[in-house]
Amino acid sequence: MSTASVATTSSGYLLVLAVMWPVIGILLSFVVSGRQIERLAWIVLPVGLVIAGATLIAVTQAGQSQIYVVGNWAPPLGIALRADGISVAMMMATAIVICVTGVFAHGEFSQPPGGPEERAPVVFWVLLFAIWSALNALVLGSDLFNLYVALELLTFAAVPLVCLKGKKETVEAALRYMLFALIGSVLYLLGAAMIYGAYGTLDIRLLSERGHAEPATLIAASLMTIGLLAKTALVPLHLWLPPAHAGAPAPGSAMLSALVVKGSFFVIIRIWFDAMPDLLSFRAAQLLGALGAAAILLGSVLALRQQRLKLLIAYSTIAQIGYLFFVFPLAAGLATGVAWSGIAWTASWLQLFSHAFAKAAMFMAAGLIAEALGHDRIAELGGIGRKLPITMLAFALSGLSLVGVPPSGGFSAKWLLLLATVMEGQWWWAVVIVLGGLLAGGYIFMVLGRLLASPTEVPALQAPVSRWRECAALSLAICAVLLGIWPLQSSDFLFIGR
Amino acid sequence: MSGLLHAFTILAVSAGVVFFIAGTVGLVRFPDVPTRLHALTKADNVGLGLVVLGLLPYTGGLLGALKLVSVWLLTLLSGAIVTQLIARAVR
Amino acid sequence: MALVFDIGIVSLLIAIGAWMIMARDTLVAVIIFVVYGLLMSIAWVRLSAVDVALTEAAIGSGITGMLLLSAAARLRQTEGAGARPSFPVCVAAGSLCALISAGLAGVVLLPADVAPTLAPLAVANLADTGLENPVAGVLFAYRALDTLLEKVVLLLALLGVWSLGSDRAWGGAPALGAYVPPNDILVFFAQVLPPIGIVFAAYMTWTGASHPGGAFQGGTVLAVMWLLVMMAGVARAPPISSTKVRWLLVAGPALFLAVGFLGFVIAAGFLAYPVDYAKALIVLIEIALALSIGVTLALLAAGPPERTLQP
Amino acid sequence: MNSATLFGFCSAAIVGLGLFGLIVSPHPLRRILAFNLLGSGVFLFFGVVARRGAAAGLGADPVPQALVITGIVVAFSATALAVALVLRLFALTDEAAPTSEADPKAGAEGGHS
Repeated sequence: MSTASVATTSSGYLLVLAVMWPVIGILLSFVVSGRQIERLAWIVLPVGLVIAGATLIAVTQAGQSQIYVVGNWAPPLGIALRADGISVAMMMATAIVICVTGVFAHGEFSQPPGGPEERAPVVFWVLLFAIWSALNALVLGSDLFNLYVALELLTFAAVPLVCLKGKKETVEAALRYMLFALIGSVLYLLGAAMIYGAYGTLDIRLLSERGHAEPATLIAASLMTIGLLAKTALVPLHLWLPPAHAGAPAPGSAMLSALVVKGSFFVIIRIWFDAMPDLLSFRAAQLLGALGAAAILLGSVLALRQQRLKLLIAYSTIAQIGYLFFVFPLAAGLATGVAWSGIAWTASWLQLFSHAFAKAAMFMAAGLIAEALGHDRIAELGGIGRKLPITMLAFALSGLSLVGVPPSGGFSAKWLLLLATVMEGQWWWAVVIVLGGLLAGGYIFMVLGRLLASPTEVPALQAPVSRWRECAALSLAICAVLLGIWPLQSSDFLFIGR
Repeated sequence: MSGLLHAFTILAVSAGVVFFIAGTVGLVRFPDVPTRLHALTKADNVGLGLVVLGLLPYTGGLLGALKLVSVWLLTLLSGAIVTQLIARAVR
Repeated sequence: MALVFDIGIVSLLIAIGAWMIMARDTLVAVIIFVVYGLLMSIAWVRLSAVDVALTEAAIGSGITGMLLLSAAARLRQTEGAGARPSFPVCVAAGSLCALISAGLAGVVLLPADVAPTLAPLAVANLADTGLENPVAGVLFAYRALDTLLEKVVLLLALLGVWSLGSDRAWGGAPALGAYVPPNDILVFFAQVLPPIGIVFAAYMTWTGASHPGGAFQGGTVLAVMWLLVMMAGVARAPPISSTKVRWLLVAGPALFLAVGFLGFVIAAGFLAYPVDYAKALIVLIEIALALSIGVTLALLAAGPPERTLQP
Repeated sequence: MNSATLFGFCSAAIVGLGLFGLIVSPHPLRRILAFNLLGSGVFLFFGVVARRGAAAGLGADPVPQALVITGIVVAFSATALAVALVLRLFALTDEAAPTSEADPKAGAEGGHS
């Protein structure tokens, strides 16, 4: 057992910091009182961003994974953290969205001066730290059980966020989310138990070196995937998502839709592309792709039929998650070195990041509109765009990225995906991608049309809207658009460490 | 001597088992939660006591015997509390 | 003979599990669950996993039972809410679940020729940790990161529970045991048992380094004792804004994290211990963790704040 | 058949039962109970894996045992959070319902909670 192949690399300590820095924030939040928690956030957020940036630079410069062997106990006995290209990209996107969300939440979740400590602000900031820590642990973890703990951390941070407003519908949505997430965790855990029983290790790198032809492994991987799909809300396990994401306060919705569902998706990728690359059969990949296609069509059609803006955006999330699953049929050749698989691989990550930015921006914009009007009924939004031009611009830019209009990250992603379908000869996905784009165009322009309309009487604003918060939403929308300058080819960066 | 001890153990443990069975029958047959609790706790406390008593000669020392007796006492105490909690919940 | 015993336990477990699912009354189902948990601890002993057996008895059946029991009592009126699905749906669900069970049983029958194990590796490295209980070695040395993150999960769950109180009650106390008359029999128990329980918890935590036991089990016993005291109204539940409570909650994880970072300086890295002081440090962490776990679990079971603070 | 395999079958049956309970139970509290049953079945599977890995003088592989201990604690926190959600949900339902008309049950419910 002395194949000491893993050792801590020079920048490995950054990975520990990335996971533990927000944890320090959580622990301190319990003992400092009310108003100081937000001040604490103004330290935690920028430093966390710097840690993510430093990790990104370290991995890029080294051109290979950065590893930290925790406690110097090498796997299989111990746990290692590992940062490859996709994990640092994910870390960076997480850091950006979290920091902007923090800026956006300022004001909405600030303690009123002088008064006693209030519930919502304390809870919100701690949950924000927890989501950050959990996501970093998820993208850096390379041990299936360590990932389980990180997944639970993410769930326990996400569920209270849903019902932070304390209304009955949101509590109901949170409970439903909780039950789905719990079943998901249990199935994942069962799969992990089987894997340990078969290989005596849960370390992803070690697993990839051992053969996997047994049926037990396939059952285990399927169980884990089903569990994770329930957390990712892929059709047909999507029922919990719309009420949960629409019910949360705007900064919460932004994090849930942009980041939290991607966390469990990331683990699915780890299982099929890293832990057991030779297990992904043509049929399994097609099945996952088909579920993704169903999600795109169903989510988009349901989004078109929504009366309320936040629900529309939530259904749009279901559709956009669907695109991510084309990575299985289109990039399945990655393990065996098929050249064009790299394009689908790049496209999928581009889709993930551009959706993260665009959806966070869109939920923030919707939150501002709802705050200004006191409601978010689409039919009565007429002309609000004239009152809130920056918010409308944020909504429009992020909408364009979701539809896939150039130049935007969404366009590049969908273009590369189409390219991959052609190269792979799997034209049926191309049909769905084009159709999904058209449907997305339908629901986005439906809303934009309302926002831009010039009715006889423009609705009065119920509450003033802070310019600062509008700019926060806009900045994320601009990030989504800027991703469009990503070169339209397979990106080497996303292949670091594989 | 050892024969006598064996006989004692067999007698005590069997008597304990009889009490356990009686308690279980009560649990199944009695109509509502309070009476069931009544049957179960009374009979099982005596039953466990008899089993412990029967096993005492085999503990091989004072410390072992003390451990066994403390198991019985702790069970009595925790059983009483759990019964209280259940009865309160039902009320 | 041993196999006969096991067959008995297994059939009882399955029968009781089925009864729990089928029982009409939720309260009855909860009581069955407590019994199920105790039987499950015996099963763990039969599987040579005494540490797990203790955890299962303390958490799985003990404190979870207390939590569910009080919840079931409070929800008695809602018993009729929602109807069971129709018979065909039940049959379909039943067949699906039977299929899954059969598949799992198939996996059980498909073991590798030589079952893989990390036991030799865990034992071989145990000397470096100074511990004698290999399970403690896994929890506090080899996989310390999991244990640390799990402590954060616990704290987060508690914050989630607190967040479900009303805005007005924030900073107040859980309503546990507010209505117990002073000469109630439960009050007597709540005065007699805790001293024994605290000694027991301390022993469990201390012995965990070399024998089955440890911070989890000891902390849970502490939690149950405190819950009992609160339920009997002997000591009121503390307000969640209490500084003392907040410090107790984070003391364990904070010490664990601090020692973890100290590892960068005095040992081979994060969460590594210097060989000479490994056992002392781990026992110190376990004691702090047992306290924090005790407070966290008890407050988790006590529920969200409901009583506002008296000015 | 050895006892590890026997407990393996037991865990398979319990997982099935737990899933069934989760699907058919009408009351959320019963679903939480079923989730606990399901969880214990999964933990038992870990126990079987541990027992089969008995070596080096140990009766069972310590690694899966430690994982189960972590799992049990996490499952308890999940139960506590879910129960709090259920209690809150019914409390809010009660608040919304009885004010509509003066029916005698409303007072009784209010007194209980």
